[in-house]
Amino acid sequence: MSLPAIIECLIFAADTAVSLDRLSEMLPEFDRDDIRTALSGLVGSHEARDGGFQLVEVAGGWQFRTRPDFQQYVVRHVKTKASRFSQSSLETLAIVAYRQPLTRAEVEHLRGVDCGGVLKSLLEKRLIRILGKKDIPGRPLIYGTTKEFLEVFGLKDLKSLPTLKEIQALDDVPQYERQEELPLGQGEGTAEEDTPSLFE
Amino acid sequence: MSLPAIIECLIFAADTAVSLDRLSEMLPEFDRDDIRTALSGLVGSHEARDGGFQLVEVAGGWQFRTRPDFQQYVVRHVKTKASRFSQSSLETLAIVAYRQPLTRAEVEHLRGVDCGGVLKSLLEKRLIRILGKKDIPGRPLIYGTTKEFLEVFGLKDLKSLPTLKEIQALDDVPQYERQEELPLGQGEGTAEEDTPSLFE
Amino acid sequence: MNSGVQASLRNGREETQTLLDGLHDGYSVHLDAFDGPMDLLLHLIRKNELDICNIPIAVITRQYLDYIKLMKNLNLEVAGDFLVMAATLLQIKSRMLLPLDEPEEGEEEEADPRAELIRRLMEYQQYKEAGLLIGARALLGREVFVRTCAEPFLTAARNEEGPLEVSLFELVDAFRVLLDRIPAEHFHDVAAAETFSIADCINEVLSLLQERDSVQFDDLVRDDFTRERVIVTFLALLELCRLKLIRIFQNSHEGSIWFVPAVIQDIEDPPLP
Repeated sequence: MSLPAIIECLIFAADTAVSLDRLSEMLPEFDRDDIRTALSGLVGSHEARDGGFQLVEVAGGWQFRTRPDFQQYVVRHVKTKASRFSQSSLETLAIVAYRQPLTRAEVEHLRGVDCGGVLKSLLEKRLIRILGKKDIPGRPLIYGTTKEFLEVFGLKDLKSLPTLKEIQALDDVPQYERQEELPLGQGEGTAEEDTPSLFE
Repeated sequence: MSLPAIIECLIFAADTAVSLDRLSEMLPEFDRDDIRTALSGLVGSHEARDGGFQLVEVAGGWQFRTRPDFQQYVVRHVKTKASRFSQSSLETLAIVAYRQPLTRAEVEHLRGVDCGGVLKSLLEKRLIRILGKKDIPGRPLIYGTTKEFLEVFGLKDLKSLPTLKEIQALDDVPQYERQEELPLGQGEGTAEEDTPSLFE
Repeated sequence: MNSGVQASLRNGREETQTLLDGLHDGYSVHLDAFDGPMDLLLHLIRKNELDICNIPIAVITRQYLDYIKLMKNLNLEVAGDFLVMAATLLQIKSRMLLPLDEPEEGEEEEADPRAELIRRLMEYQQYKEAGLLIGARALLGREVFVRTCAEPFLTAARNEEGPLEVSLFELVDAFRVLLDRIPAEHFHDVAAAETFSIADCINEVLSLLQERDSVQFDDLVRDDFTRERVIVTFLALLELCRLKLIRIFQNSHEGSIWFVPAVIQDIEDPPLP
């Protein structure tokens, strides 16, 4: 029995992603480096197979998963989980993921809206978790993301989150177009004429 | 996407063995004979791979299974497998955590069921411990949580345990919700005159 | 065209147009789509193709307030968060109308009243886009699937030694569910509790077992039960057991407790009329 086959078997039998640590723990008779090498060999050979599923690195471990482009076939008999995430869930998740650990007040400051309901539903979905309490007056709860978050979104680890875009990319309209119209000085004056009437 | 890969994907994602009938039903765009051929090709190629799992024909269809001779490795999962809490353990643990120190009778009073078994298993898992005996007739044992309990939940101390109120606060609306008429109250009348015209 | 439209055209460009666009899309849907004031502001900035770093505050404020007004006119509930932002915008606007003071010591950087808002908007924009990117990934259980067929050998072996997997939230939530199930007042109004005899309860359990093959203990003890009723149910179950009418099962240590009718169990092959 070859080491790659043993590892393949272990990962296949597991119900969640299997980390290198766990593999070495389960295979004390093998060298950790050998396990690591065998792993990347396995990933490569499954990729080369070009079959219906592949070995992917996710949530700090390895797992066999179907290839996304086969979705149309799988859904013919596997019930898919409900809908995609709402914009507010995704925004909140992103904030928690990039800024963790952080408090509800910090999330709300960034989003400008109450986030209690969203946080609670993310807690219930086990996508975020309570990490403890912050050492500031009032000792508010602090939140972070979970392993399930990485699993659901197919992320290797938190470092593989998409890099935050720089702001200049806000829109692709060439600079000159807006420049002429809206220098603040003049714009201000004109606008003044009709805006205040709204609040008198 | 090749037919064998599609079939492989379907069998992999299914929760039971998949029969040829079921496959042709799910893949009406393919010929039944082609599906049959692809299937035996798949079985052969997985056998040739000589990996940790194979495609086997079991009662009622095809299924991916770990190879029987690897069983000694598969069972190693058990040792390191994370065990999930049952609802009753979780409830009992919660009661002990939030109401400690308390007696078994007090736990049972709250849960309305016998808790001897659950308490014993929590003791074995070293999540709770016996703090002593209560100075009342019968001198019942009193329970509290352990250091391991704090470790499992990643808590610094018992004070970091989130309270019920804090979880319920997630449903609360923020305070400023009340300032209903902030800028618009006065504007209402005048605004009527020019705003609607904007949309004609 | 009336004066209102002209006024706004004169001042800028096509804000009216953009507002109209929003309306023609079917406004209620469109308005609901704004995920808070920051989202609305970003939308306005994009629609007007403005430079986020140099927001013309008057234009944005007016359009923002128009939207809020529109929501009100459409009888949509305007969340407090939107009003807070309106106040912020108005405050910034009024501060920008004031002649620029001599830069005060210690806060030269903040001379622009818009600075804080712009910073927040820029940051929000980042997370919003990151959220969209994350949401566009192939999701487990939707686009990507794992093997759902559990390894038979592993499911059988439940392990007591391994690491524990449970979250703090689940712990608190378990406590909440428990307390919700038995409200405090029920401890005190035993006298007022309905008179429900053990016999009644036995009949109820038996009729339940005619409908289904098995009943879970938790199903029998309903949320609204008084403590007395729970005890009566329990005694009824004990009695049923003694009479060998039901059998009790527990699949796993600490698992749910199940009741099955003793008769069906004996016949082996369940399908009874």
